[in-house]
Amino acid sequence: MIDVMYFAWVRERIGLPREQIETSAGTVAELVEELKAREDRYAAAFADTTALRVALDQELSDFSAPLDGVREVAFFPPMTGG
Amino acid sequence: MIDVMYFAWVRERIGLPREQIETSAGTVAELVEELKAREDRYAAAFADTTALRVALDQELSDFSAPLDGVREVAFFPPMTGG
Amino acid sequence: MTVRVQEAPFDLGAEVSQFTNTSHDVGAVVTFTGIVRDLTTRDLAVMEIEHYPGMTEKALQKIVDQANERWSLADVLVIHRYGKMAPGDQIMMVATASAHRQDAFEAAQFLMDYLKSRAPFWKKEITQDGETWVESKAQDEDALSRW
Amino acid sequence: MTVRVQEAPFDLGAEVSQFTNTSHDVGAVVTFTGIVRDLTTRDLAVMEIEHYPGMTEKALQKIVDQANERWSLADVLVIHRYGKMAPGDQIMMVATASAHRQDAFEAAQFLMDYLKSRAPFWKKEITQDGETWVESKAQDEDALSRW
Repeated sequence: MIDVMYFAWVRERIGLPREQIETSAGTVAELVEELKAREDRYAAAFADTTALRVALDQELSDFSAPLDGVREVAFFPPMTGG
Repeated sequence: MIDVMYFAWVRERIGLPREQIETSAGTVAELVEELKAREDRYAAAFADTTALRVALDQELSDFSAPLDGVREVAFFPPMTGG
Repeated sequence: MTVRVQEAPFDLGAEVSQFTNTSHDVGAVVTFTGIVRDLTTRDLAVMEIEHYPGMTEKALQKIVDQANERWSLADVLVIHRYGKMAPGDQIMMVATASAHRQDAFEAAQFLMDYLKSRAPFWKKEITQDGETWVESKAQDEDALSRW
Repeated sequence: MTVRVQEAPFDLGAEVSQFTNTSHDVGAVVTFTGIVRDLTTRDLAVMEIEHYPGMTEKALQKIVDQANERWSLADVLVIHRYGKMAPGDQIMMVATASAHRQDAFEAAQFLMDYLKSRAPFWKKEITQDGETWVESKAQDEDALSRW
């Protein structure tokens, strides 16, 4: 089980802020493919992953990163703080 | 008649903050020579003019500048504001 | 060195005076304050800021640690708000204290450049016409390359 | 655009909040505050600042005008004190307000660089051992060449 979190318009498109997912995906990209196959709202949110960022256990990472030992994955658009 | 002002250690060496001087000096440098010839305290204050700055009518200027029409000359060390 | 993520407003003057009271050999303090812009061409009613609790604090602390490694700083303060704000409201501030001005200025700019693109905050503008997520700017990402 | 030369202390927070209240389209405010350093290696009792009334205001206004020509600024504030100050006291401040942070940061640095070498202030340090006029630094003059 892995905690998956969504922020900003990713959260709005998917319609929930976090969920627990049972997955055998080896990488972030594989997890994204699994999610996209689930429902249209996931496919819409992940349509263009170049517009997205991913954090693994609260550290910025990238879509090719392995998920071994990761407990929390978060997807969100580029950050706009400051 | 011209107003001559002294600031910081120039003022302290000469011993007064301002005075009115009757001069026929054509430039700042000539005025400085006149002042140095007056008394030791002026000679001490103006010993090294590269360590000094001059303002004519409250605008930074230089020692070769003419004094035509100038009403106020000020001598002081390099500024240390901020 | 302090990082705070909060919903409540902050008082710049009070923050800075507390900040400098506890530091020694401080000759220079630089602050940056980010404010919700009042763009008269649109009717911005509310700016809403979302963040990623947990990651936000870690990301800000990491940026502060990097600034401390690169510049000689007596103290650093970062406060970033989340939630709803109105035009003119203060969104965030950084303050840097150092012996000499160059360290304080450069560190404050570094903190802002990194905070813009590396701290997990997202801004949404809510106007009479609807809601829009603020898009990141390529120039904000480019700004990182100078450090 | 405000320039003030005064003996009295100032309140950074109050100055900045008044400042941003009267400006429009402000997204960024940068402040610099200069503080009398508390150098523990010497017993600095008093810092005394002398200035050239009349020229000071003109010189500061000229620097502010130059900043306004070079950057897009919603507002600029410069306050510089004279007279006697103790370690930890605030000597001076500049504040710049702009739509975007780069203008505010660069203009504040420009103002400080020019103010250091072009505004007629002189600092004297008074310690138990006597009085010393602070010498200008070659690096302060050199800082002007980047603008």
